[in-house]
Amino acid sequence: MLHTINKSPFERNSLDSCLRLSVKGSPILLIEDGVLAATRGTSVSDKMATAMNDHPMFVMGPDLQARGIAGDSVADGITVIDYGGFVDLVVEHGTVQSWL
Amino acid sequence: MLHTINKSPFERNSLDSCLRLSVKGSPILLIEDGVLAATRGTSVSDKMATAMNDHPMFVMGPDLQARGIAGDSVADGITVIDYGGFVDLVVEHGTVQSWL
Amino acid sequence: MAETEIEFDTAGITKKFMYVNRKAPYGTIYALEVLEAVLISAAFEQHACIVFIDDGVYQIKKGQNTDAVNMKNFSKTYGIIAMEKEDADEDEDMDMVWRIIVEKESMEARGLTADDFVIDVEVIASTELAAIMAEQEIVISG
Amino acid sequence: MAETEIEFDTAGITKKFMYVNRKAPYGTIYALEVLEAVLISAAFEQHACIVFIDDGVYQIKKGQNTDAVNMKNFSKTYGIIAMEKEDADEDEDMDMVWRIIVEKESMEARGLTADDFVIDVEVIASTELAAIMAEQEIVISG
Amino acid sequence: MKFGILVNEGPFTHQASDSAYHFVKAAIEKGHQVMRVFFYYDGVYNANKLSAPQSDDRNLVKMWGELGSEHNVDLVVCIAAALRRGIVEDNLADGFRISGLGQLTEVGIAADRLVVFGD
Amino acid sequence: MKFGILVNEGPFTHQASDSAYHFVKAAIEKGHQVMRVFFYYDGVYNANKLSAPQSDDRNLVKMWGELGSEHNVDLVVCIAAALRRGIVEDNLADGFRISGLGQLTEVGIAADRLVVFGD
Repeated sequence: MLHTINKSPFERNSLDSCLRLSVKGSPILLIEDGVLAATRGTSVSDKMATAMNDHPMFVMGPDLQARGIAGDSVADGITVIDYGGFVDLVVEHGTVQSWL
Repeated sequence: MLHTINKSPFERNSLDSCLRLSVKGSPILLIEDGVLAATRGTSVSDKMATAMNDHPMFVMGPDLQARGIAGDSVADGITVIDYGGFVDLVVEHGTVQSWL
Repeated sequence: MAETEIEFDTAGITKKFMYVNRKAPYGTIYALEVLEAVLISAAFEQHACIVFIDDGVYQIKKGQNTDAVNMKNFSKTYGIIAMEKEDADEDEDMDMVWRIIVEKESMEARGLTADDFVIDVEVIASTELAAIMAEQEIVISG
Repeated sequence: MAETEIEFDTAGITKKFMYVNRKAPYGTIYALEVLEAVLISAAFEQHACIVFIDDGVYQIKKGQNTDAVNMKNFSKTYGIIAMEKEDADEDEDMDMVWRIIVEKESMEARGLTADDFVIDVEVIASTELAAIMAEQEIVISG
Repeated sequence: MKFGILVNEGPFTHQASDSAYHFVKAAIEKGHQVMRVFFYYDGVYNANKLSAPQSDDRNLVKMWGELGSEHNVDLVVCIAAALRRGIVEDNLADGFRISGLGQLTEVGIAADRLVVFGD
Repeated sequence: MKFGILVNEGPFTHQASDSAYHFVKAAIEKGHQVMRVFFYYDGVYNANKLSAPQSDDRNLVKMWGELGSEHNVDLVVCIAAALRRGIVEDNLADGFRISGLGQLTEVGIAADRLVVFGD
């Protein structure tokens, strides 16, 4: 199962709920305002680092670019992908759970 | 200045931002999903109790009723009002800051 | 001009659908429209897990009275879902499993108990619910 | 049928308007449409405090490139606001004070500094910003 | 006292328009004047006359139009927000008019209070 | 692989419809089939043919219609959600059709994957 999060971790509880309700090993993809969780040096960086012990973490490059977040601001261990990469993740991991 | 909060304190950061950016003594009115902050015995009850040391706290009765929250579930010290009471608060306290 | 109706062949296929409700009722309409989606899936005889997480648990809170906000009170409709579940449970010819689940942590954080709900639910802890979620084939969230 | 245009008398009145931006850009359109409201208020020669709080600070982040999401990049429009502010600052005949403010706590929680923004801003701590907010006559949030 | 109102959301997905409606009604009942309700962002959808809610649900488009006519409340739909969203004279409900964003600033200046309802 | 898509929000206020569009486009480019995009909740506003975005902005209503026609993607607007919001045959954009909510369940069953985009 692939989990997608499209909300800012500073504004909403989507990331928390996803982490509480996803099994170990299932990948998480940050899209739209959800990409704000991917930058290094923020108040949610520690939470993200812990999450990445249990979950492969991906982030949408086009959404990072729109928000002016340079590639070198993205925390280590997070894979930047594009829409094609999103499609591949869905194909590979089966059911998608969108944390709306 | 009257502050209104229309978002659930469990889902969003509106209550936190309001508390950080409102001067002592300014009243806070909980409306719509914001009324969920008013019930006793929740994970935000302590935060609300602290907030009420600095802010008169009001809650929209019609929104409580819609969500099935009985009057006796509302924490002590919060005043339940209706739309007319909302109007009176706006008249009395001047500018309204809606924490959307 | 109305376009031609298109139909896909779904005969004999039963999938595991999960409906995830995470939003409070009335502040937004999502609760009502997810409910309509759940009801329609019964006609297709699909498996359904209806789960209430986070503020979604308020959707099935007892005692909702929308007179003063003048909005449609849809909490009674959950009774229809409970009936659909009973039908699915009782009819041995029908391969259709329905579950209505509340996440324990979300319920407790809001000071609620299973007695507060308009329908019978399974109260399940997050780790177990995560495992159930991972088995689903379709997850619809609103 | 178009209705008659209605106008209110606003001659000679200058009020303190505050525009509160708390949402990230692009995920929702609020940032863009608040910006349009700020620009129009300049024509009325009103005081304006444009404040960026919470995820609103990302609205003025440098380096926004929307080519791949194919949405309108409106971050350059903030330059027009900065110009309006300069006009207000320089014209002594005009009683119009404009301020562009970022809340310090919000900026720091997101690992940003004043150098990260497309326009010059005042970085102000929450307690002081609360006092400024309390003096406003109109607060528009989107 | 004179009120101005800003509605940022449409008539179904969020409660904002409902809350604004009840606020305006209560203000009028208390003898206040509501000079103008300005519909911005998705709020412009409140003026879509083709809206047909279920028979057991409220019809905010109609309710706003009637409240406006009965109590002389100026219901203004922002032209820029409306064009984007496909609200034009052809599908504009009775009681509403389409005008510029300046009308929001104007009511902010002219009214004693501006109250914002949104998401 | 066969995809179904659910879009829960309109073409301006949230990015959901944009993300869904780019996902569908990328899936088709990779040789997958997108059987149906189902527009629910405020998503029905994506089919409002009167939408006229600014000339320097994208026009998702038109983009969806063209993508649907070119690649044989069934674009279905939920009739119940559409009626409430005033989307009817008269203002339905080219390439879309209005049908029942059962079409969402149906594509969930028929497709290999259903991906939801919303708020």
